[in-house]
Amino acid sequence: MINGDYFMMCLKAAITYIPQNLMMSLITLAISVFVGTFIAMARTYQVRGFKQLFDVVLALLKALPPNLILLIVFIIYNSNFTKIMQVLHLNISIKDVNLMYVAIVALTICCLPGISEVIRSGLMAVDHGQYEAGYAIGLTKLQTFFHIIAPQAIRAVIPPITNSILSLVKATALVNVIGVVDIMNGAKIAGNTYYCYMEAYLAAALVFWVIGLMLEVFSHKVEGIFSQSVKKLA
Amino acid sequence: MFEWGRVIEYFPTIIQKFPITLQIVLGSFVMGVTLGCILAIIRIRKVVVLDQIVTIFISYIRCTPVICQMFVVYFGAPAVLKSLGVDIAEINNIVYVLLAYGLNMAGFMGETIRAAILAVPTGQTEAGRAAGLTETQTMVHVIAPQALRIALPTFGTIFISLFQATALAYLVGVIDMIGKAVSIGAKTGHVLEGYVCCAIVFALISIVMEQIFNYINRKLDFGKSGHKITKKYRVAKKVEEVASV
Amino acid sequence: MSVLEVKNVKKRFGENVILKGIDLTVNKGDVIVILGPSGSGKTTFLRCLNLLEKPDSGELDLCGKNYNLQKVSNKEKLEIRRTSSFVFQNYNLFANKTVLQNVTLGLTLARKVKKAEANEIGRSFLDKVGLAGKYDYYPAQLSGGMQQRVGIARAMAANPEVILFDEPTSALDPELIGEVLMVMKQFAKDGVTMIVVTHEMGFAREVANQVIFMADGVIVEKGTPEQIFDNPQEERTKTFLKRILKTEDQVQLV
Amino acid sequence: MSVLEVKNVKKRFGENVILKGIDLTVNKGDVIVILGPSGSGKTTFLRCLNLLEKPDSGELDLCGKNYNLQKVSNKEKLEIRRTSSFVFQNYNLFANKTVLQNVTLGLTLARKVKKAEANEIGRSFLDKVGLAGKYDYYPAQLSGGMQQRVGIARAMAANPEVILFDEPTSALDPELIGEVLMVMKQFAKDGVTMIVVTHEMGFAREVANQVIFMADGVIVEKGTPEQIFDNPQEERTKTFLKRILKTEDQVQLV
Amino acid sequence: GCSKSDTKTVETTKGSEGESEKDASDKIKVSVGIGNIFVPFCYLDDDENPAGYDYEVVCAVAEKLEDKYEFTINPDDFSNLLIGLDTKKYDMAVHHFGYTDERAENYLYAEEADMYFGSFHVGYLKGRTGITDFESCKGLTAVTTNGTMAETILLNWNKENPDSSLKVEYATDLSVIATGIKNGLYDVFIESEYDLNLFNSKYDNVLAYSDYNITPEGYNDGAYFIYPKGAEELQQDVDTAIRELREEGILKGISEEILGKDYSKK
Ligand SMILES: Nc1ncnc2c1ncn2[C@@H]1O[C@H](COP(=O)(O)OP(=O)(O)OP(=O)(O)O)[C@@H](O)[C@H]1O
Ligand SMILES: Nc1ncnc2c1ncn2[C@@H]1O[C@H](COP(=O)(O)OP(=O)(O)OP(=O)(O)O)[C@@H](O)[C@H]1O
Ligand SMILES: [Mg+2]
Ligand SMILES: [Mg+2]
Repeated sequence: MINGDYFMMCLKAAITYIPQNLMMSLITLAISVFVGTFIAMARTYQVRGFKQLFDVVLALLKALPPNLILLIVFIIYNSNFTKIMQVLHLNISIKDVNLMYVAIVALTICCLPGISEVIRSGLMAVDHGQYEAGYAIGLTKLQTFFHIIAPQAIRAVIPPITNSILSLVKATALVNVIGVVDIMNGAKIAGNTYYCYMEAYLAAALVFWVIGLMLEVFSHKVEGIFSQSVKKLA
Repeated sequence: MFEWGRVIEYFPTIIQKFPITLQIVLGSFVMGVTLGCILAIIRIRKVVVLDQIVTIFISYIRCTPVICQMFVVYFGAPAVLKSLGVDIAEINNIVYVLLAYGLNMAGFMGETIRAAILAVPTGQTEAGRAAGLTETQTMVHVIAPQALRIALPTFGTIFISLFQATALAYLVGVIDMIGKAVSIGAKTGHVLEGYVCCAIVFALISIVMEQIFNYINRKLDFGKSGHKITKKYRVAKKVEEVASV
Repeated sequence: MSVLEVKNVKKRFGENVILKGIDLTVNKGDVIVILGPSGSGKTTFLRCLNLLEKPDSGELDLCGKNYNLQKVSNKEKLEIRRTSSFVFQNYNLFANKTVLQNVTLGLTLARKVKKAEANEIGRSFLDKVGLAGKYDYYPAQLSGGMQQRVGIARAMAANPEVILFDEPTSALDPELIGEVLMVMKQFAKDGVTMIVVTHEMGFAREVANQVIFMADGVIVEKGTPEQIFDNPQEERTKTFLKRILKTEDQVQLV
Repeated sequence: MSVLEVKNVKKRFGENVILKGIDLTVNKGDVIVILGPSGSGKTTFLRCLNLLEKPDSGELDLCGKNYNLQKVSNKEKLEIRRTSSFVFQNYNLFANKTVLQNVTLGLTLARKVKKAEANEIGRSFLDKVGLAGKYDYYPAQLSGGMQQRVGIARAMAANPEVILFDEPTSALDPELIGEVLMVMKQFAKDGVTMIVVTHEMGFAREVANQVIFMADGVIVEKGTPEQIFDNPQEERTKTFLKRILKTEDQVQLV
Repeated sequence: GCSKSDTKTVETTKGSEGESEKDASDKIKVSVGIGNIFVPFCYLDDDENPAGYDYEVVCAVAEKLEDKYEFTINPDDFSNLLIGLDTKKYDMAVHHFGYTDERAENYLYAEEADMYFGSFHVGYLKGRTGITDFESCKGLTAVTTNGTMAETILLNWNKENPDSSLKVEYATDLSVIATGIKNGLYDVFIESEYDLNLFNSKYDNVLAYSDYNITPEGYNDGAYFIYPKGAEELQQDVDTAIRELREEGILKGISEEILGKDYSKK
């Protein structure tokens, strides 16, 4: 029922898109973590105004279907790019910009609420006494955050953020809506030559699975490193 | 490109599909929770062989896109059913959708439930045992209600996100709200407005659901946020590692 | 007549041998206090008696029935647990149940007592430990001392032959220790059989009829409180008591 | 010469007025013990002194500088915290730092001491509290007593004018209390100025030169240990001491 | 015509008589997988009943063959149809399929097309000049949809004319294509004349297209039903039916009604 040659063809196509997929995921992750941490801090430190604003914005974002976000971002980008470049007197054509970056913006919007939530719970998992001990020895809020809180929060954040990364890697399959090809659609485009969709799906599933397993192993390693300080002596 | 007029125009047609979306969401949620409990218990008890199978299953569910899972169910299930002598022509496609999302949910719920059960302090199990309760009695009367409370926020998030996730149902010919938006888009070329209709409905639902989950949360409070007589415990605080989804 | 008799209880965790063969005979109405340095296996021993830990070997006579601890069936486990009760250091009240439900749960589920009757029993024991009127509170709404008293009421309500206490006051504020010890003293006077792991020397001296000093998984010395506290024979007992008392010296100055 | 002087410290949480105007003068080398029932505001008072809680009003003179506690700037906060140190009930060691790093972090970051020098200071204080050789352990790998001694070393290393202790031994096993009190006694003898919230009466009697009894957010009575323990004037002081002693009676019998 | 009732089984007007003559169980069951969102060829109408040109043709065929076969219509997603053939879920797949040799290796193509795509043209933003045939598009960015005839033509051109090849971008959503063309992200959109006109009707006539027919010489521009290998009997029967329908002018009628023009002949 499954043709080995076609499977290999689809697999090869899927594999060629791994770098693109991972790059999209990584950049999205980096931006989301950066912005997400900012939002999470505003919410944990109860910065007035920001907290309420983010509460509402995040709740709204959660309700938007990902495809809608992708389309809106694409259309806004597309309709305004040339105008903005003209205003800035830059000689960049819309075609020179990789659509991948548009996809990244949209994906960031999609996964920002989740990641920010994960980071916030990580920050809250750190005992309040740790903040106080930092302040009590005369550290500033920022020093306390970077030297004491963040390193401990990272450990608590790794397992849930691994989940976020996994769903992010999978979510890149959506970006074909705006014409960016990823693992899933790379395999399907290859499968289209022979109408061998069965092989295409299987190849994509295999690639995703392997990536997922490697991510899980990696996250365990990292978690191990950050857990050293809490391991009791035997 | 975008016109509110079309949102208003499409809205009635799309809202008609709400029951289908709800059916998929509720069906797969219930199936996910039920199956998830079983998976969680298999993993916690480390049942031979089954434990390994469940681990692989959960890994597949976690790591691959739903569309791949849907595809396995859509083409795998009929083969299995056929061999069992069931007339697959009689089966409504929504069954495959429920099955696919139900299994997907089970994978994620299984992990959530497992983490929640493990997060209930072991002292609670021991107290149950020491009081002479059987394992099942301890689970039902003591552990489950407390685990439910821990898992509830995650359940809420998963439940709300499920409304979006059902988008793939149209791939097997079941038209739910998002499917309707897509098919209107195919016909008129304007898919954006259809999605906006869905977003409006989903936003309303998520607000309502939030209220409902808050209410349940309060019900399951067990006096934790009520008035306390002392706040002080000498026992060093145990860091609870709640794995997550 | 001995209510409980254990012989040769052994327990290891991986490489570490924690209990190296403990024997103990408890007669009806006995109050036995177990002392010993941290890590000596006191908790493990109590947990083995209630099968919260599975001993590697050992024999238990409980109310005339004999059990081989190495291979107790699930049914025997339930039997043993329904004949003895356990009071935990951290109370371990059922967080999702009210005070009254905590006390009655074992009755209705494990002993099939009717609900109305169980409630009556429950209320009477809560009254005894001074918690009349707190029936419908959740554990989280009570102070530590109150929680531990609920723990004791829960243990007592099961009408056990023997109650096992594992440092019942060590998680409590100094102010709250008194109320719990008082309740325990009262029950001891009423003739309840108890095995108590505790560092409360005053309690031991006043209430115990046997004090057992454990170290490194063996019983080093046992005797009446006077024998152990005033005239210990073994070097390890002396060192331990000296160390404990050095801390408490501070208080004696008052 | 007074190192620290506060006047009229007030603090409320929502409706509840916790501190109703506390005044305190501390001279160099003083050891001041604060006693009082649970909830009387002892912890809150100490936390206000270190600005872990923001007082609603009050004035603080610390080393000749005057601060209006109601509106301290961030800079003043850091200044105050760098002149005083805090030892927590639950140690609150930095879980992600080794023992040595716990002690040096405040030096290198808050006081800009060079790393090598900070390590030297850190090691010498760890040696003083009996933790030579544990420099590279993580807090989770130490017993409670050791953790608290690290907490004291951390507080001392900052070379503060005054150290605030909030029930430094109440989270410890009885066996481990002694070692921490010993360290504190040693520093007291060395002339370190301390304000200590504790229920360890022996310590208070031996080391304190002033005992303060707080209840319901006010200072009810103060005096030398002898005055307070042997001859309390106020009814509330008497009741409190009686209740505390009833618990400790048990121990005195030994 | 075809009944639009809820049952997926196609009942024809003569169906009831047919059943009385011949027991339904004697008929060969044919499970047809057909696209569900491909307007106007095979899609679900507002009441979720199958509709479109291909669907009507299948109905007409079913009616013709009702004595021998009982057709069941299963609307499904495009990529599921072929897997459905592999897994024997479907006996026949209908989705306006174009012909390529590669695909013919795996599946049995009908010999008779149910319609012809007509001519393919290069579409571009209205007002733009200088675009006529493929050659004139050298180096430009062409947007296409995966799995269409237009894609095949485009890729073939690139393969055979590497020196004057076009840059190929994929998009699944037509509104993305419309926005992209309007804002210069894409230069050209290659489609059949019919599709280009449809596109224009949806998106404010953004496109212009040259008269030049870019369909290569001798190119097979038919749309076919597809069967699993070995289903020659069914294929032959259906082909015969289609041939008859074409000769009777019924296909022309359906085409004019649904597509607005006769695409039933080459
Ligand atoms: N589940 C377990 N797995 C491995 N080792 C254990 C376990 N439970 C206890 N131990 C070890 O067994 C030894 C005895 O522990 P136990 O709790 O019985 O001592 P204890 O006398 O009650 O001490 P404490 O006074 O501190 O409560 C300790 O060294 C402990 O580390
Ligand atoms: N952050 C807070 N918010 C609201 N109320 C608080 C807060 N911190 C303390 N309180 C309340 O202030 C009162 C005094 O608390 P505090 O901890 O200062 O008492 P304490 O004398 O230290 O008691 P203990 O001996 O139990 O430590 C208590 O009633 C407590 O509930
Ligand atoms: Mg113990
Ligand atoms: Mg306090």
